[in-house]
Formats: sequence, structure tokens, C-alpha cells
Amino acid sequence: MERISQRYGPFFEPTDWLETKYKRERPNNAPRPLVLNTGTIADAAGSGYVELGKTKVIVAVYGPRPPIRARAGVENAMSGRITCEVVKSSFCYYSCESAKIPSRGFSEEERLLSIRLIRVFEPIVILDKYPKNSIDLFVVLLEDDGSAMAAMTLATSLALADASIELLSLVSSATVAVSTKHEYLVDPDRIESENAVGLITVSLPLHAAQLCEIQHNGKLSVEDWLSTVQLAVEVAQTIGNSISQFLLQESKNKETYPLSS
Amino acid sequence: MDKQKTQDASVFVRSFEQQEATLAPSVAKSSQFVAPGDDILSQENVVRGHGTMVQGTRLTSTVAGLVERVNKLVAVLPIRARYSAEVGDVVVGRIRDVVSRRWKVDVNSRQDAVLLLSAVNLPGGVQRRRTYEDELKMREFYDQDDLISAEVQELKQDGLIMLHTRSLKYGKLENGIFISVTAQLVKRSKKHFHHLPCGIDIILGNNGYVWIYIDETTAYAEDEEERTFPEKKKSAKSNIDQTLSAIRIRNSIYILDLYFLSIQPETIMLIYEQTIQKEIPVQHMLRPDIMNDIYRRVMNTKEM
Amino acid sequence: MFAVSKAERSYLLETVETGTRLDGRSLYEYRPISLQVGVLPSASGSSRLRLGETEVLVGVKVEVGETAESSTENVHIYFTVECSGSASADFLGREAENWSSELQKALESAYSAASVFDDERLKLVPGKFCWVFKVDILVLDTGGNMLDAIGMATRTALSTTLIPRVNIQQSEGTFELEIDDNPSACDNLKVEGAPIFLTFSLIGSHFVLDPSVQEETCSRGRLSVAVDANGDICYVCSFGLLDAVELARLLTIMKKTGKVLLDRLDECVRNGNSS
Amino acid sequence: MPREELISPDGLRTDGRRPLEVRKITCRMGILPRADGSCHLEMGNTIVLATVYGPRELSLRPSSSGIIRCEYSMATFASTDRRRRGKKSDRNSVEIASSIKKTFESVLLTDLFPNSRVDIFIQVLQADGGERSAAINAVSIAMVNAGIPMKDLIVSCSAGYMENTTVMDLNNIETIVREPQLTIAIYAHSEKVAMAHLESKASFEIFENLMAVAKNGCMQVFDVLHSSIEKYSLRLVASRDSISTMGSRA
Repeated sequence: MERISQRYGPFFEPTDWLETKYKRERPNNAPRPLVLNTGTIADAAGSGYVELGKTKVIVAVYGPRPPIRARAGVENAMSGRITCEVVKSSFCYYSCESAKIPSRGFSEEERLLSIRLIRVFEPIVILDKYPKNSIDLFVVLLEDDGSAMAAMTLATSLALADASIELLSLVSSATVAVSTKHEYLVDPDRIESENAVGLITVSLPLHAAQLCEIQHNGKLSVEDWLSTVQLAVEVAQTIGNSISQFLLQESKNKETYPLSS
Repeated sequence: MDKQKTQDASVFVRSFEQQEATLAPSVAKSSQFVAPGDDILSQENVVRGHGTMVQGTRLTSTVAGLVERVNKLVAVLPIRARYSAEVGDVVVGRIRDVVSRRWKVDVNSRQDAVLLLSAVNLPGGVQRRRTYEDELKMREFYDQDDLISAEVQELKQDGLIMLHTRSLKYGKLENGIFISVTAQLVKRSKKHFHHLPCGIDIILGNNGYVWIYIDETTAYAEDEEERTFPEKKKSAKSNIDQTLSAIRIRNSIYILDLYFLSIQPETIMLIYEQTIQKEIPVQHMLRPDIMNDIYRRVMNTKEM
Repeated sequence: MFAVSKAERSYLLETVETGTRLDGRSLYEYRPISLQVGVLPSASGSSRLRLGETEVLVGVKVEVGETAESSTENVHIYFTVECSGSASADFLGREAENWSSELQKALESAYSAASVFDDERLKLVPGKFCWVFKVDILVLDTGGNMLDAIGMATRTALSTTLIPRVNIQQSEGTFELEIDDNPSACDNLKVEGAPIFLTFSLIGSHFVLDPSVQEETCSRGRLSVAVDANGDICYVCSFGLLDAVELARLLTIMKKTGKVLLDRLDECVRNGNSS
Repeated sequence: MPREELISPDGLRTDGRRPLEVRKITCRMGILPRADGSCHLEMGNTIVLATVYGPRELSLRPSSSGIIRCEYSMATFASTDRRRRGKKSDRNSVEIASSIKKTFESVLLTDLFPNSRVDIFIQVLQADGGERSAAINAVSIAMVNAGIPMKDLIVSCSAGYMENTTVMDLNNIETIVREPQLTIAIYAHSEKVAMAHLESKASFEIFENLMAVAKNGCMQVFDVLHSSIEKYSLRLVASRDSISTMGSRA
């Protein structure tokens, strides 16, 4: 909890300055420090908080509960469904983008992120166990300093586990950027992602040799692409292991709680 | 060679325009053609049928088509339109919704047809009373999106179609391919369940919905031994062959529909055999150039 | 919404198991493509493409626009994907909007990655003026695999796009642009680098290329890749559980098929222009 | 555009037509197989695509006669100045859609399909004047293509008054001028007016003149449309019957 209150200064420097002066302060293959938390939101069935460097995401899960807005006719009632609302906090936009804040409703980016999250978790959540129910995800991206989708996936995974919703497996995710100098940068921050020639985000279930989602932007040859994906998978697995460690620890803490009180 | 197989990005303008060129316009104009609003040439005292209306002193058409005269009855049948039902028609339909004691069925008509719970055969006795449990289990009989075959039982005053499946040959459709065609291409006939010579069964619904399937009961009837072990004994090889013939039939029907040719077992087999004769692999059947070729051949054989 | 019954779904799965699809295609085969270029005389470039039941119309408008000082690009390209009324009837509420912004995003991402417009002739005044390409995509009929159809149609529309010649006069730091209106004095846009999309649907445990609506409805996942003529990957988007080991195999198929597809499209445009 | 240029001293218009001449009309029916009826209509450089679905299930409360819905939109690339218009909510589009809806409500025999609806979608692919009349003509053909019963065929044409001449079927350059312009849709046989839309004020004599010219234009349009419907339909009938006779012989 202490780390949440820690403050970071936003970047106000122009981008071209950063391009020349910017230097990665950690090894290329190391992700940024990861902060995990669950149960942050008392009201929700489950919640997860993830900090990936300066990128911060909080997710609340409500449900399984009867859908609030039923969609007529088309829904297959025999399995549940997932809804998702991603919101970028108004202070998460950086100087040049601040003008783009939509006045109302969701921006296009937020809607696309919501669809992506739903697609990641649709095959993972065992929806057959929740017929006629809906699992609602509310995601707030507090600060975006690169790899936001990965952080959101991790936080959602935590929140779903916290809500004791039946999952095939925990989901882990990682982003790898390929820099102009053809370096593989694991877990890139905002500047690195913006200047990358290739940016790959991979989400995968921890306990199967499968992938839930791949998103790639930029141009790479097939061989490079495959090796980048391979690297991202490895990183995601490492991150995933720390997530499951964390959850294990949490559940142990919970078990001991009633005894101590 | 491999390229030929995996790819075809061939160009053609519009299939209908190509067809125009190939079809000889030698149509014996046996009856008058009318468009909406056109006068129908007729004597006095005719009985006006579908597709006609009286405007002042004139008898006019309301659709585009040929004038049909049966004794005193004058009617115009539209060339293409949605299905208009008649009692006794066999239809293929898709369950659109399950509501209280009835299914709403899409039959390509002006409105959804209705299949009452009391109009289906329930397990355990044909004339059993419909209980409350039956009502709850309606989705187990026919669920949303399921395909069924049924017969038109009754037409209500406002055009509502009532269906029934009270016969063993009607009911849920399984193990096959669905294809939708123009309803007017399927002529009303005594028989709508056909067993084609290639071992495939089809249901030609009057409403333009066609179901192509492999009827396992007839397939195994020949061999008593095998009949006792269905599914398991089925050799994979024959299964693939059957599937391929079913797809070939599907594509043949697709071609008939595209070129607006009458769809009946004979014409389907004509296309089917033509493609076998020319050794056209089933995946190439729907290529525009090949379809055009098949069409031209079929029209030529007809003239001979 | 496209309806598929359980029986149809299981028959489709069984058939795909055996290596064929319900319209007779093999697993890695495209539906027949029909193409027409120059359909809209008022646009700088246009094409109409039909892929099976899917039909799209693309119009390209070329304008000279102002650009930010820092920008070094010669071309700004904007995509809009719009559903014609008859096609939008297949969607409910927000779905159409999400769907078109997804397609737009994919196109933008792929085109910005592929650096299509590295052409000297497109140079105007760096940091001052640039070309603005507005690519408007109108979906006439939705029949599955929209992304691939749109990708191909966009590429062909761009390849027929005519760029007017511009005379640049410089006087006291201000630039005067004089656009040559003569249609014969136009340059053809070079789009060798433009990518196309290839989409696989995951049906059962098999991947099928160029899914139809029915196959899309029955699929558990999707893999869309944008490739350019060199076989480089410009964009990837996938969802649904897919085996990591399959990726390499699928990419080889895509690379090969993409090449053939590009050749065929180019050939077709050439034939269309000459006749 | 200076006015003198609209009609040359020889009495020819900007696109080489005589005042009482409609543009070249071509139409193709049944081009979108998934729709019940569709029509791709070109009037000179104006291209319109109309699709008709139905009559199909009305999911609302029951009604004693059929309900018609109409959507009109203009593609972003339709006009030379690319504007982000054409959204269904656009005021101009809504107005045209509702006027087309009303026009066809009067001519379709909606009593024949209670509890059903007919959906009309109009997409203007290229706008070069006379979109309203092109749209009506296209919908009319699409209705025929869908086999929906109608009292009469509706045809539409525009007329304008400029430089002391009345001309029919205006193109884009001619519509820009602020002079009286009239678009009418009439029942082809009974010649009843189904819709009339006048822009700018016109004196009574000019109005009558415009009316007569537009009507004349409608009849020219009707001839083209009727013959293409006949050609298309007879081809389909021939196709259908040719093989069925053979089928019975086999």
C-alpha cells in the first residue's frame, strides 16, 4: 500500500529530446518492478491492482450476477458472458494528448481495449459454469507508461482469481519491443514503445503451451517475429510464476487471519 | 501447380452479366409479361388472383412476372419473392425463438411461422397431454437456431403460418449442410424428401431452404450387422467420400440458384454428373469461370 | 446475426476434421475473388472487391494538406470503414462501431508499419505540406473475413490512385503549390510495399484460411496477419487459445499464400488497366 | 459557375444534352444475393445502390398493415468534396429517407403483409445531381426485384428552370444554381403524383411548366426502367423454364 502513495513526475520533455538522451536504466531482458495487490476494492467480488514500473492498473470484478442490460434474442443463455469497461484516468494522458480526452462516453481506444480484454478472458473463464450470468470487469488505467495491455491483463487475472471465478488457468502477459537498433526490450516503457520498430504483446495461460492473444504492431521479418514472441512468452511465464506465488501467499495469509484474531 | 491449387484471384465482372452472354434469348413468349401497374389483357368476368388488382376499370398487375390463366382465374406470380405458404407445403425452418408453448420459426416468409407445442410429437405416445414439464423442456426438443423440417398445417387470416411436425419424417435436422435458395426455384411437388442416386438425401423445402444430409438409417439398412453398431463401424474413408458428395451436391444447388435454374433432383444430378464427368474437384466448383463453363455445358446438352 | 444450429456446427467441425470445408474448399484456400478497379470516376482511386459473399467498395481521395513542423512524412493516410445500411443490419447497437474501429485500427497499424510511401516523387515541402490520402471503405455485404477483403481492396484502390504533379514555387520563405489539373500529368502511386491481411479462424483444432460467416460463427479464435510482398509481418492480431507451436507453421503458409495473392491482385489490376 | 455557360447558344447543356433529354440510365437488379431485392442504378454519373429486405418479421407489437423503414446514406467518397456526411443522422439524409418512405407507403400494398416490415437501404455511391430521383427509381426497381406487390411502378425525375429554359434531369452543376428546381415521383400508369419537392420559389406558370417537363422526364425514365425489368425478368424465366422442361424429360 505504501507504494501506491508514491508519486511519479510525468514527462513534459519533448519527444525528440528523449529520443537522443533517453537511456534504459535496466538490462534489456529485465521487466520493470512489479507490484501486485488484491482486494483493493472492498465492494467488488474481486479486485486486482498491478504496477508495472509507472504503469498502474486497477481492476474490479463484479459477478457472476444476472446481466444488468440483457441483450435480446441473440444471447446463448447456456453459458455466461463477460462484459468489460476500460477507462483511462483523465490524468493518464500525457501533455500532448491531453486535448484528446473525450467529453463523454468511451473513447475509441478504451472500447478497443475492452474488446481485447474480453477476448483474452473468454476462453479462460469457464463460462459454462455461469449460465445466464454475466461477469463484469471494470478496469481503470491510472497511469500509462507503456505495456498497459499487459498490466491490464495481469490485473484482471488477479481480480478474477480474487473473485474465485473458475478459470482454466491464470493468465500472464508481457510486452516486448524491438528497438531501432534491433535490440529486444522486455517490458518497454512509453518512450521505448513509441520508438520501437516492432511491439508485441502476448497473453497466455500459465499451465498450457497455448497463447490467448497476440498483438503486434510494426514491421518484422517472420524469423524475428517468432523469436520476439518466444522471448515474450518466456517473460510472461516468469511474470506468471510471480503472480501465482503472490496469490498463494495471499491465500495463506487469509487462512491464518481468523486464527490470529 | 501448388499455386494453382491454393490460390485463385481470378477476375470476372458480374456473374449475371456473363450469364447474359451465354444464354440464348430464344424464349417462346407464351404468356404476357407484366410489371407492377401494367394492364393485364383479359376478357370480361375473370376472377382475379394473386398479384393482380383492379384500378378503376383496369385490371393491373402488382408484381413483375408472367400472367397465368387457369380457366377464369388470372394471376401473376412474381419471379422472385419471399416464400408464400400453402397448406401442405413441406418447409425447412430455423427456430428463431422459444416462447410460451410455441416456437417461432424462420421460414423465409413474410413473418415467422409458429410451431405450437401441441403440434409436435412428444416422446412416449403420440396423443399424450402436454404437461407443464413439457413446456419447460421445450428447448430440449428444439432449441434456438435449430433447423427443423415441418409441414404447413394451416394459414391464419392475417397470413400467419402454422406448422406441425406430427410425422416421423419431420423434426430436427442433423448431420448435414444447409443452403438457402430462391423459393420460386423449388416447384411444389408430391415429394420433397429425395434420396439422390449418389447416396445423399436432400429435403427441398418449398420455402427455398434446402437440407442436404446423409441418412444413416437408409445407409445401414442394407447391412443388418452394421446396423446394430452405428457410428463406430463407420469407416473413415466412406465417411469422407460421403461428405465430399454432400458438398458437391451443395455446390451444385448453389450453381443452380446462381443461374436461376429450376431446382429439382434431376437438375441437381445433372450439374453433379457434369462436374464428375469433367473431373472438376469439389473445391473448384464455385470458381466463376468453372461455374460458367458448367452452365454452358449443361445448356448445350439440353439443346441436343 | 448469423444463426448456426448445434447440428450444423458439429457437422462443420467433423468436416473440417477431414480436411475439407462445407463449400468444398481445402483448409488453406481463399474463396474466389472478383475485382473491379476505377469504379468511382470522382475518386482519385477506387476498387470494388468481392470475396465470396463479402463485398467492399473503396474510394481514395488525394489532397495536399499541411503538416506539423516536426513531421518528416510525405504522406498522411486516414482510413474510415463504414457499413452500408444493408450490411449494418447484421449488427446490434455498438457492435458495428467497435467492429469498424477495429478494422480501421488494423489498417492504420499495418500501413504505418509497412512504410508504403517511401517514394521520392511524393515529396512536397517537408515539415510544411504533405499528401493526405483519405481511404474510405464502404462495406456493401458482410460475408465473413472482412479484414482480408478490405485489405486487398484498399491495396488495389491505392495502386490505381493517380497523384497529380505539383509545382512548388518558393518565394521569401513561403511556398506556392500549383497542382496540375491535367489528368494525363498524373503519376501512378507505387504500392509495392502495401500489405494485405490474411486471416485464419480456429475451428475445432484446425485453422482455416479465409473463414466464411458460418465458419466465423463457429470459430474459437482468430489469427490475422498483415504481410507485405517481402513476406515481412506488419501487423498481427490473434485471440482465442491457439497452440504456440502452430504459429511457425501458420506463418509459413501465410507468407507463401500472401505472395501468391499479391501477385494475382497485381496481375489482375494490370490486366484491368490494359483492357 | 457563370450562368451563361449552363446552356450553350446551340441549346445544349454542359454535358451535351438537349434540355428535354434525360441522362443515360443503366440498372442492374439482384446484385446482392443476400438481400430480397437490390438494384444498382446509374443516372449519368449519379450512382445509387438500393437494397430491400422483406417483408419480414416485425419484432414489435402487431400492426394491421406492413411497416416500411427507410435509411438513406451517402458514401463519404460520393461527392467531389469529401465531407464526413452521409451518416444516417444527417439532417438531409433523414429528410430524404422519410420522403422516400412516405412515397412507397402509398404505393406498396401493405395490407397484404400485416405484422411484417420492409426495410429499404439506399446508398449513394456517387452524387452528381438528382440523387433523390435516382434513389426513388432504384428503390422502385429493388421492390420489383424483391417481388413486393405494388399498385404501380413509381418513377421519378427532376426538372429545373434556368436561363429562360426548362430542362429535365439536372446534373450537379445545374443543381448548384439558385433557380427553381422540382423533383417529382409519379405513378407510371395513372400518372398520379406521389411526391413533389420544390426548391427555390417559382411562379405559377413556371411551376406548371416544370411539372410538365418533369412528368415527361418520368415517362422517359419509365421506358428505360420498364424495359430493363422486362429484360431481366424474361431472362430469369427463360433460365428457369429451360432446364425444368429438360428435367421432366430426363
